[in-house]
Amino acid sequence: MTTAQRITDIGPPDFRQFLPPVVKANYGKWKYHEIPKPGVMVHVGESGDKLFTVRAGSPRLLSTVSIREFAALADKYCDGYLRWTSRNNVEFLLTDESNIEPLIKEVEAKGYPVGGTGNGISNIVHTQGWVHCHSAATDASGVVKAIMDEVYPHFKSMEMPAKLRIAFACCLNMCGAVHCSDIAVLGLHRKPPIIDHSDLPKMCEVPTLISSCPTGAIRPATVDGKASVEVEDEQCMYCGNCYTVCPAMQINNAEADGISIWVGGKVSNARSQPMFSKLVIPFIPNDPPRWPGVVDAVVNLIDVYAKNARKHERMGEWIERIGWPKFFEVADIPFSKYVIDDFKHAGETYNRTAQIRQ
Amino acid sequence: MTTAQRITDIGPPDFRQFLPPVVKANYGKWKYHEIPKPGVMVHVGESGDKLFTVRAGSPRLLSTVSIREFAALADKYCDGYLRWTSRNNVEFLLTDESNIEPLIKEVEAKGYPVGGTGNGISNIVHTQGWVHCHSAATDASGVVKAIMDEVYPHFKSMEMPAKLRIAFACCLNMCGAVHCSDIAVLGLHRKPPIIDHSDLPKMCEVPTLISSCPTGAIRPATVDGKASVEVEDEQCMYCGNCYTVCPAMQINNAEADGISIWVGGKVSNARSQPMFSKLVIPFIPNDPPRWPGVVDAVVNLIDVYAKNARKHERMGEWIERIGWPKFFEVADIPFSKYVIDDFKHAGETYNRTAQIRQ
Amino acid sequence: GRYSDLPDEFPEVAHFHTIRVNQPAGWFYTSDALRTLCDIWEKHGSGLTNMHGSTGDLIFLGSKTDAIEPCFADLTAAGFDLGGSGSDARTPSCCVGPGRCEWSCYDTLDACYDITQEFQDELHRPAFPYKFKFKFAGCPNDCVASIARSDMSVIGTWKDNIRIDQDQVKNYAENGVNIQEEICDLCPTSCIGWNGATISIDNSNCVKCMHCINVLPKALRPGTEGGATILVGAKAPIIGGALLATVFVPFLEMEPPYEDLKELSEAIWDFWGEYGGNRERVGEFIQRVGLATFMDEIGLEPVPEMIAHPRTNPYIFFGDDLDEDGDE
Amino acid sequence: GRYSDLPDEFPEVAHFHTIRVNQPAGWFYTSDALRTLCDIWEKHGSGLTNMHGSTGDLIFLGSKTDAIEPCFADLTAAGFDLGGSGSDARTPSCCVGPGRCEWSCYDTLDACYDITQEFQDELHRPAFPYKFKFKFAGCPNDCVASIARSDMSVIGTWKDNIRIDQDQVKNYAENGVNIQEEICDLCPTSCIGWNGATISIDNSNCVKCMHCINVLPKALRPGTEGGATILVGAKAPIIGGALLATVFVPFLEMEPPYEDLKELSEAIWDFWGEYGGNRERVGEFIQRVGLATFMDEIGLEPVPEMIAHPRTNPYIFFGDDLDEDGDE
Repeated sequence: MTTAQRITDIGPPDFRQFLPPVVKANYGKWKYHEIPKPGVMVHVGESGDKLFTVRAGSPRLLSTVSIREFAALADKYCDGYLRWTSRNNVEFLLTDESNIEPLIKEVEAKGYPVGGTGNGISNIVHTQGWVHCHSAATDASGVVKAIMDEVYPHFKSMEMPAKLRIAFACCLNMCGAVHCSDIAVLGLHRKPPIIDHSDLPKMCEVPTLISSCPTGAIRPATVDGKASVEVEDEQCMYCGNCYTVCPAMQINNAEADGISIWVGGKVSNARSQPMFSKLVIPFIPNDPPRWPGVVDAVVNLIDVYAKNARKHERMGEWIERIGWPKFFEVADIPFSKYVIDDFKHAGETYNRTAQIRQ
Repeated sequence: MTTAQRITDIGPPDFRQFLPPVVKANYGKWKYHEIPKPGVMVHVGESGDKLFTVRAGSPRLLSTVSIREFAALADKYCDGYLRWTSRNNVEFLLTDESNIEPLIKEVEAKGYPVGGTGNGISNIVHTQGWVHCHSAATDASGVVKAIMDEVYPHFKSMEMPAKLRIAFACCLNMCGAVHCSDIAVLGLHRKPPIIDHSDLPKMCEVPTLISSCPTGAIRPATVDGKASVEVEDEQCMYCGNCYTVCPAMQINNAEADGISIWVGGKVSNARSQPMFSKLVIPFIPNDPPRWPGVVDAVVNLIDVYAKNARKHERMGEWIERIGWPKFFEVADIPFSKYVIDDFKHAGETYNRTAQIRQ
Repeated sequence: GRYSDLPDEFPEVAHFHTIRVNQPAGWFYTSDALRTLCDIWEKHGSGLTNMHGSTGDLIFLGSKTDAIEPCFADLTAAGFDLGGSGSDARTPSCCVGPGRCEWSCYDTLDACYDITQEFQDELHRPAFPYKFKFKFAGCPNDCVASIARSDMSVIGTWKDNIRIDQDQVKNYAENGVNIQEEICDLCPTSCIGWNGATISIDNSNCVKCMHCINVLPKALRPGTEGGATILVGAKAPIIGGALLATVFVPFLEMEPPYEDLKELSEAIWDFWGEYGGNRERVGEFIQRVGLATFMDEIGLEPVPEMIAHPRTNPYIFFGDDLDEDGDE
Repeated sequence: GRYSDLPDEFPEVAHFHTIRVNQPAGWFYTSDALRTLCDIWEKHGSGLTNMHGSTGDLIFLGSKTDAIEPCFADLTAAGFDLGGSGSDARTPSCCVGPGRCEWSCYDTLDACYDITQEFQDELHRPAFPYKFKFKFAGCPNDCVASIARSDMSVIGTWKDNIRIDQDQVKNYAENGVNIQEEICDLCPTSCIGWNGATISIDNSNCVKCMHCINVLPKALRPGTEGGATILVGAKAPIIGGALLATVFVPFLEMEPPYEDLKELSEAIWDFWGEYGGNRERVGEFIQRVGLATFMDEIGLEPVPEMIAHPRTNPYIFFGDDLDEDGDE
């Protein structure tokens, strides 16, 4: 795909050219940091130098107009230096402490909340959803906005027992670490794909298609004399991977598609080892534009956690301490047969001890 | 298989006819117990009645001569009442405290050690071995005797951090809970079966034989015009299950057969949940009549555990506290690739955290 | 039955059959009963035994084919019967229970005897896909290893509070037991407190692990509302890998005639008997069909106590049943 | 590339292609750089972006087919290049590291930039069975979720002792931090003691979990002998189920030019590239061939740190190699 005249393989620009002078001066020689207030951090170098950070939430989906706004603010208050975080927050990097409050005022005036630090709820990492994904079982930005509008106070404060990380993915592909989040909101299909036997031979490689199925539910078949496939419905769990490799396997279904809720995952190695999120609510129907069912479920989980967990205890650590039966009870979530694993290593998730709270 | 005149389905005798009067009187109304000395227990009823128990080790493989000896001792000291334990110990049930010492003297004079109580090492549960098993990869009674001769002092004392349970099985069938023992000694075959194609059609059902293989290594084959099977050597891990269902699949191999050592299992729900034993020494060659390699390995594990574990800590609980890397180090056992799981749920045993002692 | 590969070289052991005699519950004997058994076995067999086999039977090792029926006749005349073998209910066994142990939360001896008598047909006439073992343990110490070795594991537990004798606790403390370190710090749910004079237990978080009771037997005892946790499906490795038993019923009353336990056993046998593969233990069958499906089929409501944790994978088979809250 | 199913109804988005621009390490920008990128994207595309994509790239959302090459030309002229897509090395990403964080145990920014430059060919020319992601985290807090989201997870750690400023510890204690409850009681290996005035750490049992350091940033810091733990094979559920990364190298020096890391990556790519299936992530491949076999093939000595615990099943493939002590 390369051509003679084409410049290529130059890689990204060297990050060093984008580092503020205070960072260059104290690079690798930082001593400690503090969080004077939500959304504001100060990092102190062994030299005594101070770097102030003002963190603002962004919708991730940004137009050049918004980006230019951030750039202008960076010029005005930060000598043009800023960065983004792994959770899609914008961070303004200041050296002049007196610029912090005016910057915050101006950032928030433009509608970007300052916060997301410490033991609060940071930005929700999320996927493309209906904006730009073929296999989305639900929207992303729309649901995330509806949730954050309610969760907003926790972005602006630091009164959780520990960090609480929410992630959102619009289908099982899980672009994003939703499988290891305190609260994961995941779009699900619930119907097998509908096969377009006329397009399929043109658009898809049958062997690749067959091997794309985690459960081997797709078999070769000849339909109207054309080489196509058939799906063993009982073996299909609607992951949509076949649709990803072959557009003729339509998986989207307006009625059946919706959202599931998972809890207790973490990626940090702090205290407990990293954990996967576990399914607690198998299905909530899509309900645009404000998804009240999903919002209520997430808010309930946050409230129950905030009320019951001990200081520094992540969602999953709290649940492991009190036990899953107690969790379903205090969270007032009905226990569903669908949360009982039946995939590859299901047996490892069965309860194999007489240690039970009676 | 029943016939008209034949008495059948009467079941075992009612245990009640074998209970000593003191047991009948205090049945279900015991208050507490104490272990005044190794091998001696006193159980006190709410009535104040006392039942004394003297526990003696037995080889499990008993002739009627030995059984009559026990019966005679029971008549002389216990009004004829005695029982056996799940670990093949004999328990004499006394009410007259003054009979304890004379009984102990006489029992031990006959060669049966009194002990096996509290935080010591009780009798080794074991299988048939060369005495009476077709698929034994090693002897049972012989190895167990060799081990117990060394471990004997711990049977007679109660100075372990906690109970330490040793179990022995002469092949993967594991007749006995060796898979959940503090120390498990397990016989292993290491060569695929040698097929007797002339006997096989006479003696075995091919479909049953094929389905008996955990790894699907056995395939139908026609040999010299007769319906037989072939074994995919790379898929065979020598479990011998095929030999169990078909004597024409000879699995025993004098050179290749031997013993493996497993640690850290428990069945009790006390403190930690029940745990499987884990492989630490994949292979020690058979070395009758005294199996010095196996005895040394077991003694080393006991010594290391006794020296390092905290009070009440079972072998597996101790290892989990210090971590497996530290265990292999302090036990001075070379880490072998064979201890890394590669069966069904192997992935669940990989280390998936950055929490590491450096 | 067992035959030698070399009958001509070793005619004495050309056949060396095993006879499994169903032991009395709790392995209680009298000297007379033992002598009767010895008489029978010296008359018909080698005189060699196992006291006892792994499943619990008294094992007569080594007799000729033609000696078996007469031996059996003498055994039944003396009030003994054979244990299970082959693909059937195997001989149930149990811990000493209320016969001697203050921790027994139900009558393991009676339950074992009752179940053995109730299921004589299942015990003597192989009609299952594979063996099925009952083991009865009076408390979570599980002295018969039921959670590791039985298809149906009945483990005693209790609903109410641990009984405490504070004076005895103090006695232990004064006699060298470090209550904080040996008891409180080792409690799996940290539900025990010690103020130097008395201990306090948050029984709502007690998981009945027995540790504190084991260490302080004169001071602590299980509660009085006894029953059992029912776990199903333990087995040794062959062929699908070793399994520990899975919780089916967190708490079951264990009063004679044990109807609930019998009905549960029969429901399991019906489903497993119909769909289980040849030599497929019930534990392996559950792994194959899935716990939720198994519970559906035998009519047990799924409860959180059945699982260590909910699924981590999103491969949920909703089937045709698209209920909107996932609450079954 | 992305096309609409309904090009006639929605001509404006008949094509709506995505361009992945390789972000600067640590997502550091200047306002000038941002404006340059805006100029380019307004000229060639929709003006819509993701800041940033899940892998880390700056994503230009929505352009026509014929606009892509000119857009690419302007990007490279401005010093930017494309990120990875398809079955190749994906764009590496990293945490802020030494740029701002006192906990960074190695230079995540430099390592990320160096590896990205080193593997431009692997990044731009799909030659792998499937995608392969690098993520660089400066400490075990893993702010880039590398252990859950990358095929090659490089997590900072240290060999020596945690640095302690006892005066600052006392300060925290005096200002409301309950050292015993919030620090000692939450230490996963209970290796921290507190006597009311100073804390003591048994560093030989410290697993570098970061909790105490996280809570007392002014008092505690990681040691100075920094490096990284290398973990391999994390992925999302499709298709074999989600995986967390597995420890390959407990401690690796992380000094430029990162030769060891590059050699390990290439060894993995060689074996996986030859035997991995189409769209089989390296983590799934490891699950399929087994960790021990994989280590053999890439030439890593097996060490206990690679596993949570040894096997519990006796199905050991000794193969033809019958060494007598099992020590390889």
